[in-house]
Amino acid sequence: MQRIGVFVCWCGSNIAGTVDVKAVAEALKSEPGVVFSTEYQYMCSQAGQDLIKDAVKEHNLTGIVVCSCSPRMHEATFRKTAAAAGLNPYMVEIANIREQCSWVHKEMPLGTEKAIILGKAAVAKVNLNAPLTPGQSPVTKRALVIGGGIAGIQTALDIADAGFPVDIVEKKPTIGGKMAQLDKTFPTLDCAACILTPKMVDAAQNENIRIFSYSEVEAVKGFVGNFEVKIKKKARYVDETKCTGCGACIEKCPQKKVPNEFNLGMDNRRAIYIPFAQAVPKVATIDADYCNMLKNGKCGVCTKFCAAGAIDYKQKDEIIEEKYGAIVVATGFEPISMEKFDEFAYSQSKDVITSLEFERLTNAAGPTAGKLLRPSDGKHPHKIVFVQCVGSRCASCAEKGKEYCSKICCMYTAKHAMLTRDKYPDTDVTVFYIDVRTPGKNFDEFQRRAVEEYGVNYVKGMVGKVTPEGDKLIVRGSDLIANKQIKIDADLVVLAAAIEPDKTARPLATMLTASMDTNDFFTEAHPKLRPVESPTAGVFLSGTCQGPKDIPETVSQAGAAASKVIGLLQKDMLLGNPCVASSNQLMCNGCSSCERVCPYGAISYEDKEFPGPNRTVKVRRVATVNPAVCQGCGACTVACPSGAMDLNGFMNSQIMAEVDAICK
Amino acid sequence: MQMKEYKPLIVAFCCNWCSYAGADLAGNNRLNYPAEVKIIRVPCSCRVNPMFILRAFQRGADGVIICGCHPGDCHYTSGNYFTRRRMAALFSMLDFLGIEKERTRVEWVSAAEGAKFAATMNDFVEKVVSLGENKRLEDLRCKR
Amino acid sequence: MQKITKEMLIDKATELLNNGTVSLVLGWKKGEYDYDVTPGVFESVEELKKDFVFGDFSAANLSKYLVKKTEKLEGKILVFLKPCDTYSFNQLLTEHRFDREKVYAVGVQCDGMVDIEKVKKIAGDGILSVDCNGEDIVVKTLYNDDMTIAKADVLAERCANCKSKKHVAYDELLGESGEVIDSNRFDEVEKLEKMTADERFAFWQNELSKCIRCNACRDACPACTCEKCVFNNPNSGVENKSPANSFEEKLFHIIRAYHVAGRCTDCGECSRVCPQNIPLHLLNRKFIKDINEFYGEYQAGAEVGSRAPLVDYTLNDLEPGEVFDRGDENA
Amino acid sequence: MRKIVLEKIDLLFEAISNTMSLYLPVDQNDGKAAYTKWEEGKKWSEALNTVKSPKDFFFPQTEDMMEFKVEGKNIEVIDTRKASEDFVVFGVRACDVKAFDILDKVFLVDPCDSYYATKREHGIIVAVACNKPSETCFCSAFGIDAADPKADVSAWKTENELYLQANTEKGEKLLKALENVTEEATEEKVTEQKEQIAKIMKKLPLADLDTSKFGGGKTDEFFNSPEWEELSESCLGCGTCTFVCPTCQCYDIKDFNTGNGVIRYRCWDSCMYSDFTRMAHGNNRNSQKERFRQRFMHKLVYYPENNEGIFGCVGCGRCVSRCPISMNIVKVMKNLGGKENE
Amino acid sequence: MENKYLKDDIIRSSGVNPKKCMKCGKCTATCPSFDEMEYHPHQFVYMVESGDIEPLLESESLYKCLSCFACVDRCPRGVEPAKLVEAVKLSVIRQKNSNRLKADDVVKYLDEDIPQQAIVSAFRKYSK
Repeated sequence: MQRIGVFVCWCGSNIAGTVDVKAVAEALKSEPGVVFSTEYQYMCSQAGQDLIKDAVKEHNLTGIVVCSCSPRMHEATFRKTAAAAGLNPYMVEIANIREQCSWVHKEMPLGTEKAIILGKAAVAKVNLNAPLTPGQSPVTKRALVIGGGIAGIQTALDIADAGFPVDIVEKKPTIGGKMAQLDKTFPTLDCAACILTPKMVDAAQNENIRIFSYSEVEAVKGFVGNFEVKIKKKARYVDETKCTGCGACIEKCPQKKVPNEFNLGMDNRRAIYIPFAQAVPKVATIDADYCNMLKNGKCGVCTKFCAAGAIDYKQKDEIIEEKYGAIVVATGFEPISMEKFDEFAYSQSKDVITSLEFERLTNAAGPTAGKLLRPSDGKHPHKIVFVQCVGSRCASCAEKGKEYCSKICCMYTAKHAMLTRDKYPDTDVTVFYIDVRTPGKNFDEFQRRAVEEYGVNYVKGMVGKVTPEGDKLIVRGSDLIANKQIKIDADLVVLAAAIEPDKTARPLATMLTASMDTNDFFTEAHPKLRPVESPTAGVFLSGTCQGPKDIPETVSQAGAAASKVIGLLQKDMLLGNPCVASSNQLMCNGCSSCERVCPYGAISYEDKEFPGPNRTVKVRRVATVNPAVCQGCGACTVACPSGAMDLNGFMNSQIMAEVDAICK
Repeated sequence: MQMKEYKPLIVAFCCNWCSYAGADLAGNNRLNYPAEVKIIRVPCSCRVNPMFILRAFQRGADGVIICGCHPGDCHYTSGNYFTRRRMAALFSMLDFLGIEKERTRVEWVSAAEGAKFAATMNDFVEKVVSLGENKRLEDLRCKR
Repeated sequence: MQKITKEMLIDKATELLNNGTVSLVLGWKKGEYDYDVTPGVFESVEELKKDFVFGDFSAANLSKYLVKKTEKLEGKILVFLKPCDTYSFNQLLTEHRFDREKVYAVGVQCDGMVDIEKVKKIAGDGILSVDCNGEDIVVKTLYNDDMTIAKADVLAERCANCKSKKHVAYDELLGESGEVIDSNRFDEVEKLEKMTADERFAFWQNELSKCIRCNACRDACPACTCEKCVFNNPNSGVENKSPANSFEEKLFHIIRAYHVAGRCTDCGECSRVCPQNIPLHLLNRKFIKDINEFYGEYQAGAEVGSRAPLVDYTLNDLEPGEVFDRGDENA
Repeated sequence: MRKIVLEKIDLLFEAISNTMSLYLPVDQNDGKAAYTKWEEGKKWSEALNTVKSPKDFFFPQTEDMMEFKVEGKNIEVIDTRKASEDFVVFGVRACDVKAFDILDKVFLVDPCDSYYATKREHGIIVAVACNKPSETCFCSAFGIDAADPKADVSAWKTENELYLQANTEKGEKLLKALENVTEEATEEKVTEQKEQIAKIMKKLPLADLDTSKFGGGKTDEFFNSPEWEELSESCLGCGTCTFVCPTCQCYDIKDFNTGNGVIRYRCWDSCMYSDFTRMAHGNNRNSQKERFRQRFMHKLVYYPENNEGIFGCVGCGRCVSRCPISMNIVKVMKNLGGKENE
Repeated sequence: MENKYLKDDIIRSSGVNPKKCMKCGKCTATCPSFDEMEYHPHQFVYMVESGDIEPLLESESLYKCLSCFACVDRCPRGVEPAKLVEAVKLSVIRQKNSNRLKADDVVKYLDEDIPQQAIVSAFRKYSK
């Protein structure tokens, strides 16, 4: 039996104005378990807290009920008070008689009656409270970054700089991501490679960073501080430790007709390749789909020319198992497919290209060595039409586009238009826009320069149809301001395709038990206050995997994610929330219902021996909750048909006792 | 017993993160709602077991309302989605057994919706009052 | 369609016992009369020859027994499963209630089971023998002349509204596996839905007041395999042994139906075993119908590992308040 | 002996109900008979017997015993027993009549169960002979004559008439009060019917069920019989058999917390349930085999041992027709008592 | 107010929610009747939304719409301007009431060269 003390707060006249606090204290005195009951002007004041502490000692209290303001206000305060008096802080319950009573009811008798009932409910609950202690778990001081684009690189660098080892897993043969494919960056127009490649080198040379390129995450187990991850290092048929990146093999490779994905298929590469000159690691990779040796055992040219003896056709996929304390997701984005937008004739004409393809066409390392030439005939285009919002803000066409704004297109289109006019002043550039969105430092100034200084023709309106006619592309669009329909016979049409999360993100989210929105962007723990954390503890978000972002924003989120990781890894032990679920294994059926509703993957199963009838032993599958992962929502408790699963601090019996007290 | 004005007993389960805070906000703004509404704090609306609801009716509640975060805003990401399915199924079943459907309700109330909280409670109490005392899910033993 | 005889089952069991595939056989044992068949375990060919029976009264769903029978089993147990039993079998596997490796499942073609109560209603009391020859049933009684009844007229409710003749799990099949049937099993539920709330209340008040809380529905139900049922657990707050009043009667059945919602395969054992003939399956079917309508067609046990609708969600699910709007539309 | 033509039977029922409550088997909407309070329009069921036995009238499934009112820290004890009034249970079969004897031996011996006794005192039983026993009947095995049920009043239903014969003071009083709706009768038709019933009884499939192997003092012989394992194998552990049984008399006493106090009530318990006779140390019968054995050992061995050889079963056949898995006392008796003889 | 009533009526009968329009002009960009029309599809949407419906009622543009549904197909927000044009047209026809072709009268205007589609279209336009 508990020895409960009841403390009714006046809150000046806030409570005492509509609730007869003396009557409440008196009424609660006769509740079962209550041995002491009093009231005071300000219970949260130092004097009020001292009153509680003294009463605990004097009356040997085991539980405390404070009838006061909302627990969201002072629950923490009174828990500390209890702890200071030597009580377990979880033996405190608050009856909310201010926000939910005195402030909303005007008549004294009504308010008093309700306050007494709320007090009784709190007493009924405390009677069933048990001391709770937060669990502890150690932290593995190593972080994993999934994705080696600018987001992943920056996060890894920041974590490594703080002294923690960090691994980057990149599915492509090199890190660098989308930014490596870009030409210039807005709004400063510095070259992407010039600012990215030093960071790639930094990452490669940093002692705390390991890069697993051409690798993928296979499986994730464990929880915050203690993740166990399986990484599949795909066979690249080249010994990374031996390859010097000299490129001799590439020159000699007879298989020359492999579409070059780095240039978005606008030119070809060999079957053995290094994606681009500044690749990190600068190691060749054999494309097994095209390599004659791997396909039918006839070739072996590269082996002959490799002075380092790095070629290894027998190489196999390798599984690396490693433990991590924190995981950062930086899986980035892809432009959406333009195949389904028939009206823009993307599939019909080579001269209708996406903006990312345009980047490669203007990039000095691109297929045209930086000369802006039409993909169809290699001629210089004199009339270029840019179309914004292709597939973005597209509510009615879920099967082809995206409902959200892709955020970066306004700025890069301005950049492309400006650069074109800068390099080729003889070119007419028209941009069709619905809105121009430039909220960013120096962004609007940038876009205005494109119009005012470079003479880019911005048309408020949308393109309705693009028709290839001869070597021209007939673009029909509307000019809403002039209220005209216009027709342009363009040489090149550039589509600002919407961006979407990388296809690998969805299976990864499942492995991490991290949640995603309907667009497959990772959900943040709180949209405003915890924007770089996933709801799954220990999983952090960096870059466009969380939503469309430009480079500065990505880098700042990468830094923020890194600082969260550093904060976590700096701890030796993690203290959990003790109000977590726990399973009474004697009653558990092992049916998996609880596991299926757990948003955190906190529940696992084990086969355990239990005493059966007549001294026999019975092995049953039963659920266990990992208290370090459980966040205490209670979804499992209701999914459990036998009631084996219960939630500390909000037990079935406690809530029912509250119901009973209220309905008396 | 003398005739008294019929006062319903309403149990409201409120999730800690949204609706309980919404109720607090209603208090902060001094928005009135009937004192017959008694709130039980739960971490998430998905903590509400159908047995709690039946228990409340057994013990004499005339209406039970469950308030949680708006879909998509759950503090625990998915709790209220489960609540939505569970309660849809349960309420439909109670209706199937002929129990007045107006006695049970799920409402999404965010921490910012103090006004909605008060309005919801006023409306719910009004509906329950118009039905009168809960006779179909009562346990007479508890009324002795 | 070929007629499945008990001899075919005995031969199969004999073969599997003799070649060491299985060490036990879970089947049906003959009783005092033609109709009181008991589920039973057979250890030897002699036992099979003596007592094994299969026919129109082998109604009991054997799948639930696997939970207990496989617990300490070395080797394998042979179980005979009718199509509807295979759904329970899968659902139990989904919930990890027994080890599939320990079971050799033989699917048995099913032509529907006969409800002896229905036979008695037609032929009268004092049944001496019931013989089935395909489509017809010959009944001999103490008080009336021998009578031939069409089997279709005395099929158990669940068989008359059979949802599937398809075996969804087996290692081997005896006879044919049919198709999922577009049955009228929700008609009764719909009839109730169309009533007013007052009529529905009266209906259920009358039905559930008959409940004697013998727990047969729960104890026979293949979805109710809890190690400790909440109604037996003194700490659950709902434990009780008797239908003390109309609240208790409802509480038990609402919670039981809720606990099996999304897991119930609609095997119909609850109604079959109810000594008071309460149409308990209607509660389960209501949940199944709702789930189908709210969240898309779902058949528990159709495949192992499927996610029960109540432990699943989509972002755009129906709101609990909309449940009733839909009802009004239908009405 | 009195009689009344069946066409006018409602007059008889009306006459009884004028002074006290009358309960009799009435067909429910599912076609099954159940004891129901008679009122105009209710028809006496043609069914052989009810699903639930009439033991409810004296030993109800749930019965409040007392109440504790809690106020603050004070507890008040309230006696909830009500004064019982006379009532008639009509249409009870011979087996169920015999079952009352069995219950009496439990509840009326010292210490007498006052809750039971009061109701028993006020209940008047009108028993009716069974014209058409079912294939599940085996009352004759326990020496019960279905043709001659011995209650306060015995009755025989012939084609057109109901014959009534008082056997006790209570019965005589009842028949006396009914004199103006009944007429004097001879025993002729009744004797005829008794003979006819006796013939049928011999033809029943269970007519030759042998009880001689069982009885007091046989604990050692049967307790460790290997047959129990197989017999109990498929038992679900539900309480159907015990709850439809007219002689099962076990109950549990439970407290119900109303929020303002506690109602202490008793309710039927079943030895088939896993928490039956659970004690502080746990359960003394913790496998279904043991629980199953308990029920049949009690009916066939323990009860006769304590009650001059009277068996605790009356052969009503309810468990035979109601058991979800069709396991029942007949199968138990046949397996235990005569396997080697087969 | 007349306009308010008219607006609600048009919105209801068309089933179009003009608020969904984000004013991109893709409908107008795609309209084959653009040159014929005084008011273009995006203007229809905007004018109905702002209640400025009178000019539309009097405009010939109503009858220039081919009902080709290109605007409906292209609209990224699912606004369906053609349905709105149709609804405005309908309200004119309703207001005029008497001045419309009866189904029975159609026959006498038919000649052998008239395309099948046009007949169907005529029915669609005039038989409401």
